[in-house]
Amino acid sequence: MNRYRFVLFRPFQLLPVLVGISIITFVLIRSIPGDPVRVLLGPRSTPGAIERIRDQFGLNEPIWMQYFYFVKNLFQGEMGRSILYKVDVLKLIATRIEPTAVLVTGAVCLALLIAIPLAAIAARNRGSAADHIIRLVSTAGLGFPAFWLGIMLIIVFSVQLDLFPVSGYGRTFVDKAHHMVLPCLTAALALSAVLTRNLRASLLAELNSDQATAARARGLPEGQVFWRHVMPNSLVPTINLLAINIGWLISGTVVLESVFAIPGMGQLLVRGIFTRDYMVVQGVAMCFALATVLVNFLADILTVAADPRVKL
Amino acid sequence: MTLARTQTARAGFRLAFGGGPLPLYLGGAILLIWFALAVMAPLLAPYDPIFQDGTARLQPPNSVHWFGTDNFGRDILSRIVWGARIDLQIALFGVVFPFLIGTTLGSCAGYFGGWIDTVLMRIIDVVLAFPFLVLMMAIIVILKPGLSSFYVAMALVGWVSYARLVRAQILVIKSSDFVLAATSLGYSHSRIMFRHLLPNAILGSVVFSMSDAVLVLLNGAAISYLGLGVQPPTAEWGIMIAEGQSFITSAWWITTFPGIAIVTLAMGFSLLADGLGELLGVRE
Amino acid sequence: MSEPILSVRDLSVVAQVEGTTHTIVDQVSFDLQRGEILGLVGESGSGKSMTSRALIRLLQSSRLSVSGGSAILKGEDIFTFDERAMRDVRGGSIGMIFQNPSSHLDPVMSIGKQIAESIRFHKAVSRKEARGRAVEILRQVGIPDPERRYNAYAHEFSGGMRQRAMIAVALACDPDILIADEPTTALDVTVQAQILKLLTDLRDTRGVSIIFITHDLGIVSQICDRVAVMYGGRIVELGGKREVIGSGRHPYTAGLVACQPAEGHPGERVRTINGQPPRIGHMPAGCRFHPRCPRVDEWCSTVCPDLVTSGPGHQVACHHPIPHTPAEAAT
Amino acid sequence: AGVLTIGRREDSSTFDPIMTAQNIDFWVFANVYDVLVRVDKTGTKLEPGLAESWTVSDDGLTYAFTMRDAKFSDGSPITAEDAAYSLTRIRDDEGSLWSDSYKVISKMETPDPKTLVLTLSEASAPFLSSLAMPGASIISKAGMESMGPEAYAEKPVASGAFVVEDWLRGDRVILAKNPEFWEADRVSLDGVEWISIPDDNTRMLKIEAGELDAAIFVPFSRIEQLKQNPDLKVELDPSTREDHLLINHESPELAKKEVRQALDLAIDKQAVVDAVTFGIGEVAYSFVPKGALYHYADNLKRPYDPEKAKQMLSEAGAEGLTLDYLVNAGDEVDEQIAILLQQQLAQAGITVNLIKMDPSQTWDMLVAGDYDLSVMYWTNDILDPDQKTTFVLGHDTNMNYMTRYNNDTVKQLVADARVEMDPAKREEMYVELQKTAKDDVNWIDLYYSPYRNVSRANIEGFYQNPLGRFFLEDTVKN
Amino acid sequence: MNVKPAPLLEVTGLNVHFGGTGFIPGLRTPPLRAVNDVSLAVMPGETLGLVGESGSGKSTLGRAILRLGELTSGEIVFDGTDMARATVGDLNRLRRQSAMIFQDPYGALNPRMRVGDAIAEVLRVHRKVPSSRIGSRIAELLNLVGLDAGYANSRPLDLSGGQCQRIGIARALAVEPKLIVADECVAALDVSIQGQILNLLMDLREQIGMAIIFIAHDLAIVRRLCDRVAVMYLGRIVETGPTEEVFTEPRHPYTASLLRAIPDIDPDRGLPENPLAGEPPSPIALPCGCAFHPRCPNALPDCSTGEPPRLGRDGPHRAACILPPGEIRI
Ligand SMILES: Nc1ncnc2c1ncn2[C@@H]1O[C@H](COP(=O)(O)OP(=O)(O)OP(=O)(O)O)[C@@H](O)[C@H]1O
Ligand SMILES: Nc1ncnc2c1ncn2[C@@H]1O[C@H](COP(=O)(O)OP(=O)(O)OP(=O)(O)O)[C@@H](O)[C@H]1O
Ligand SMILES: [Mg+2]
Ligand SMILES: [Mg+2]
Ligand code: NI
Repeated sequence: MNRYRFVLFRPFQLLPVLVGISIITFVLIRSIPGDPVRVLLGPRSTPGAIERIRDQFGLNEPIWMQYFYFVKNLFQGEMGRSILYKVDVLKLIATRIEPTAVLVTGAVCLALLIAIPLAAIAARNRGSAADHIIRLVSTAGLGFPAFWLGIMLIIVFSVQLDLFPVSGYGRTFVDKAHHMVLPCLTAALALSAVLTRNLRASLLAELNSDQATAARARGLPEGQVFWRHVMPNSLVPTINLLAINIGWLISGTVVLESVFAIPGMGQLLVRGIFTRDYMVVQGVAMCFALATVLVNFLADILTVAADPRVKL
Repeated sequence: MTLARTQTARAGFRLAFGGGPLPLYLGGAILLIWFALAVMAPLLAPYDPIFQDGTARLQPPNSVHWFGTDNFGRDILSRIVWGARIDLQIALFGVVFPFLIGTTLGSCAGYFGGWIDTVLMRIIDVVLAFPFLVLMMAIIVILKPGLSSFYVAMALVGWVSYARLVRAQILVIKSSDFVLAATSLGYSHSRIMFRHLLPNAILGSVVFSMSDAVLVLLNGAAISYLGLGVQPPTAEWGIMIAEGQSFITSAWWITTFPGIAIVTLAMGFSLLADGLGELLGVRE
Repeated sequence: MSEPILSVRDLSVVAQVEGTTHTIVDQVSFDLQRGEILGLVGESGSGKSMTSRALIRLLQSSRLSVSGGSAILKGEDIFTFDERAMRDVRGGSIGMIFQNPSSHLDPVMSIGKQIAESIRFHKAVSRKEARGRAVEILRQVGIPDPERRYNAYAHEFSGGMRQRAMIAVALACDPDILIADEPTTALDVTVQAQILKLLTDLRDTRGVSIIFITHDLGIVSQICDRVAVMYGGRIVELGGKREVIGSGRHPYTAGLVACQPAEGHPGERVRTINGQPPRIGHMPAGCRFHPRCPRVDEWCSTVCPDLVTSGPGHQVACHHPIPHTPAEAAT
Repeated sequence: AGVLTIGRREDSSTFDPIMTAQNIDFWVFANVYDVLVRVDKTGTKLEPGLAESWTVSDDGLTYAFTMRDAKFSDGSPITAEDAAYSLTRIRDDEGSLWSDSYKVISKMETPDPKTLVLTLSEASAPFLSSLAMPGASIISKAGMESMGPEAYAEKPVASGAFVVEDWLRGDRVILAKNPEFWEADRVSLDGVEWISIPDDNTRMLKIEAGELDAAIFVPFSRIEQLKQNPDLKVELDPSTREDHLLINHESPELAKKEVRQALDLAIDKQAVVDAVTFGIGEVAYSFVPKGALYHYADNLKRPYDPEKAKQMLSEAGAEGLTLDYLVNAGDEVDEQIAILLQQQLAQAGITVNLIKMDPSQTWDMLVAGDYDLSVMYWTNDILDPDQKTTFVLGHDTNMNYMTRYNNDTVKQLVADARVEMDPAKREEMYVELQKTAKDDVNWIDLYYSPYRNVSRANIEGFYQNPLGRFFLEDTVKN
Repeated sequence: MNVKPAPLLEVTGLNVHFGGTGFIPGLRTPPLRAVNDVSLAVMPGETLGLVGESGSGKSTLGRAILRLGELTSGEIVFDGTDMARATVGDLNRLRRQSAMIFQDPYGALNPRMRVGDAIAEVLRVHRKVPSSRIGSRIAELLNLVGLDAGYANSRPLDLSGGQCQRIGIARALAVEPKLIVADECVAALDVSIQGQILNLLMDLREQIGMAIIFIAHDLAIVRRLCDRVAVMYLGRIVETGPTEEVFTEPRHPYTASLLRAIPDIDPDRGLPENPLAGEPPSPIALPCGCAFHPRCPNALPDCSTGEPPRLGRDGPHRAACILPPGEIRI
């Protein structure tokens, strides 16, 4: 069990990261020119009203005091009030977190479902037409802007074929799953391109590895060699690649949620940035950071579980 | 045996050079074509890329406007050819600055270790944990939307990948015999770092930078989609797609051609990355 | 003499490098008797591993291929087998022990499972039975506490134990032939002695035949019955160990014996063979050894000598073999 | 019968009427709350809402309202006290965004549950109009006091045709018919869902796929194509939206009236209408939008004449003029206008630097006077032109809508018009104001554009009045 | 009696520990004692063989002596200065007077540098010769190791292992060292090349008179080359003495087992009857008492308790074993 010892220490290492993130967001969002209150009041704003509302949200305090209040609130389980929505940010996040989580997990699962067989075919038939096609398609798949791809998928699968709803999130479990297929697919396509390329490379290296040769020399059929000895050894780097890309994937939701009208955190964040809703940006960014960190943590655990050699 | 293995590696190296990986040539050719188009844009583009022809708005591809025109009557083909200049520049600068910053910091951290390494790794953790598109948006908004802000944001956000990559490489190479030999011969830190470590550690980053160029291009497009990209009326593919968004169902050509342009350029870069990786025996 | 269990004739392996074809293993022929240990010696790159890999038809790269020859195993030529039949040969009839056990064992599958896996593939036995046999084999190769070690991973073993595990995996299906490709080169002498003892014990108790690849003449003289000396992809001398090592007739064999550091006194210069071993693509014409040979003449550089019998069970491929006795030399 | 699903760009942010200034919220308020006085369907007249009738004293200082027999969605009666409470809140609450507009109320009395008497500190012609503003929606005093503002803003006690059944934040607002609504028999729909779909393409694709009954904010570019679709009805309802080019009068060259007039001449508004609105809009010539109260139809329409513009510029010594044009990043229409104007002004010899800025930041720069030109738009919240005129010409605290236009006669006239109670005289004053503004080129009017909505063919009466109110109580889903 | 010359290198009580991190006491990993209380001395011009099984700490010791790795404690007096507590200047002096030859001939050369450049770099950094003479000095050095001057232009990957090893030696000689640490420098080479390198080292030792610490696990080579030999087991030196004495009369059971296990080229001698049993214990959890006792054929009950026996103090031939000399047979 000693190998899982890092599980105990890791949370301590996360703390500085979270503190760093909170400080960066805090300073960053406040250094963006533009005033949330002015945005809130729109063209009809008057200096008096602006002052009054700023006071109400404590925006006239010095920045370090604001940070102090933020931290203090955090200990009381609050994240501060959204200027636009006038509720506690934590509450907003609570209603928005599920779609984003579903989108990201769905995309990852779908990407794996696409990438593993493709990489397997490509690697096992290295140099064949199938290999070249898969490599080319995955190379091209990397190059599509997500927002464009999303619309194209909607046109084909929703409008023309009427297989999936155009947008939205749905309410029952099945309904949600139905709604999330296209967005997950859009995110998964780009991700699977990365994964396929990478997994193919690992598989190729592993197929030529000594241990695979040894397995063949024991008379195991190629299929067994591949799925029992080559694949498990190649998946570890893929898990880590996935973990590294999770931040990228989460950023991607910003665009996808807007294309597919998914009521998730990405939309919340973008509106937060454009309306300078400090607390919302702060909260969502922290949340994203926490998710990234947790996913990496999970990847570490998986790596340790998958590869008995790894010690962390 | 080590010896035999080195020999085989050596043979592989030569094999790759002699036979030549196909992706390398293919990718190189695509990039070269785009580069040539960009350089010769004034000669090749049939129209002024920003000239608005009120009489020729939203024309589908035809013999006069091969790729059609947009809602201002601007010739899409000309805009794509001119856009190649900007997009190649985006791919270049969007990679060069992160590359320089990342390799410098990463190699320092890897070589010196200790607190420098610890601090840098924590910073990397923070930057990585941050949804980077958001970080970029914030930085761009602070600096005011535009290309140069995009480069700055890209540099501030993108260096971490290079730093991680180089650091990992340096850590491996640092413990190799020839570095130990260099130390035993009393070479200075800077000599070991620049003459012995970096030339060997940097390959992986060079290959990565090619595939990174693809991400940079797409980032540029996403940033344009969110409205923070280059200044209009500059012809740039990302902004062309973004502007053509509203016509995606009525005038497909406005977005499709720049879309294809991005995809081909991206493919060129990834193929080149593949080929280089194969050639130099580097895995991503 | 009884029927050999494996009879290799004119085995050649070629490699495609940069569009040209290089012969890496050139017309290698030898017999392996039941219960015999045949040593295959020669320096790095002389084609020892390639020969052994060709016998289980597992060449490392698609650029390599067997270009001719036959290998008769129990009356059938394995080069005519299809993939299915070949699988039964691998592991079933021929077990392979590799030089570097840490890279040849699956790092993420427990040792015991790897053994049980091949048992289950070659013999129709239940999971439980396979496990029982695996534990038994682990015990045989001298792994202490085999039940517990069944679930251990390769990295949890010491180098010597890893090599034993490797041997155990090769033994899983009771093969008739073991090919051991430099199984002790990575180990230290004390552990090496243990492994060599284990292999000779296996030969004695199970009657397996072993092809033992090494470049250590000391090992050869300790455990082998017969020796084949390879140089530049060809067998240059083949015979009983006493004849080959004690009175090798090929100049290369003689040189090899002479340059063992143990042969001579402290402080004395070591005898050496001049020049460098040939490299692939730069194979000299004629006898491959002629650029380094003290007995060379023009003939050597044009005509490649064949392996000819020069004594009972002793063959040598040289135009000017070293004479057996001073008397012979005089003539 | 049935539930009407409507796609829009953003989700509501709150149901507390005083906490928001956004149309997106207001348009739903009008479904959920009733007001004392309503604006009619044509957007030109006031009509009774929760106030059955009212009288105004001769000096214009005292308003007496008689409340209708109506109930909140919780079944409690709507009393004068609730009305007074609502108005007090919008005037006095700390978080109210609208207090300035209601400061004019000096006293509120409720002699009996049916009577509300308001006393103003000075006469105000637009006052009655301002009571029709969604911010002044009537909320339940008891409800607000028992639930607290936060919970009320989530699920209010409704006084209008619908009640908030559920609100999936970021996704949709689900309204159900309010059986207690005093005009409940007028309402045919069982409910309404306002669904947020930020991407224009997606929203249109969704209605084309039949997943929505209606969608608002149809992009100009799609109208022609949607009209072809027999399953859809595209509605272009007149609005009070006017797009204009702000001019910073404090920037040295632009301080000269002739230069500003030259700019106006150099801009081909019809080309803008054609390219940006696909001919759907209409060239604007007065800051009072067409169809709105006191709009002056004969106002000066400066022709497009780049040559004359050039000449005027050189006469004014402003040749080779270079101007900074602030563009709102992410706003497609803004960017399109900017690109067009850049080319047009270039023909009059004016160099325009486009500076793309994030909208919140543009706002700051406009306030700081850090610009020469910038496009903005305005839609009226109330029927009366006073609100907009004050903001644009009345030397309010916002520097005449950031233009820094400075004309004391105009300022005086705006103030006078506000207290003038005679409609005929007021009209004259407003015509005068429109003429002067045009002559001074306080800004450059670009175009008027309609509300652009689309509904499925089976939807009837999906209509928006010029102030933006949807009459969902009259909408029918077949 | 003539005065005993001062040793070139004197190591006293050297320890190198790896790991042992973790700030929560219960979960701390114990350190790996790669080199454990080692003392040795090397005279100028002397060749000391360092043998022992894999993982016994030979390389670690060799590196620590040249200050190429971290060391935990101990003294390394080189030419009168304690290098364990050296200043930057002292270290520079150490670097100028010592060199290392590595096991992997390819790994020790920067694959991106031409052979000539690699040697020139040393000459330039240490300002050994004026820059005009660098070319001729490179040729000299290459000749010294038996290579043609033309090799200066080739890259490491184009050379054979033996040639690369020669380049490595030439580069080491460029600093004109008083002490060379050769870490298994022939283990990776072909048998027929091995001899060439050994001869080269013997030639150079005679011509230049440098001291060599020769690390190997091939005892036959050590016997051929070295004046004295030190045997390591699990981080400790268990026996040291003049080579011939140690080989003919080992005083430590481990040395005896090692000698027994050397495969003999004599075809008439078969395998040793009973090779050393068992596996070496993990260097992290060393057994109590003598680290060798679990595998020792002569172990006494006392061996498994108390402090490990220390190297004897008297005479050139010393062993860390409680058995009296002569008890141990090969
Ligand atoms: N994939 C390959 N392609 C081309 N040539 C190869 C390949 N692998 C090995 N060779 C060449 O084949 C020759 C024989 O190699 P082999 O591995 O059989 O030698 P060996 O005698 O086993 O050497 P060692 O003692 O180093 O194991 C060598 O010259 C080597 O360079
Ligand atoms: N950097 C390191 N970190 C942790 N442990 C190390 C490190 N370097 C060496 N060790 C450990 O120290 C011990 C001694 O290693 P060393 O390399 O000195 O042995 P060696 O005698 O040279 O072995 P070989 O004959 O295999 O070269 C080994 O157990 C090794 O695992
Ligand atoms: Mg081999
Ligand atoms: Mg070592
Ligand atoms: Ni070897």
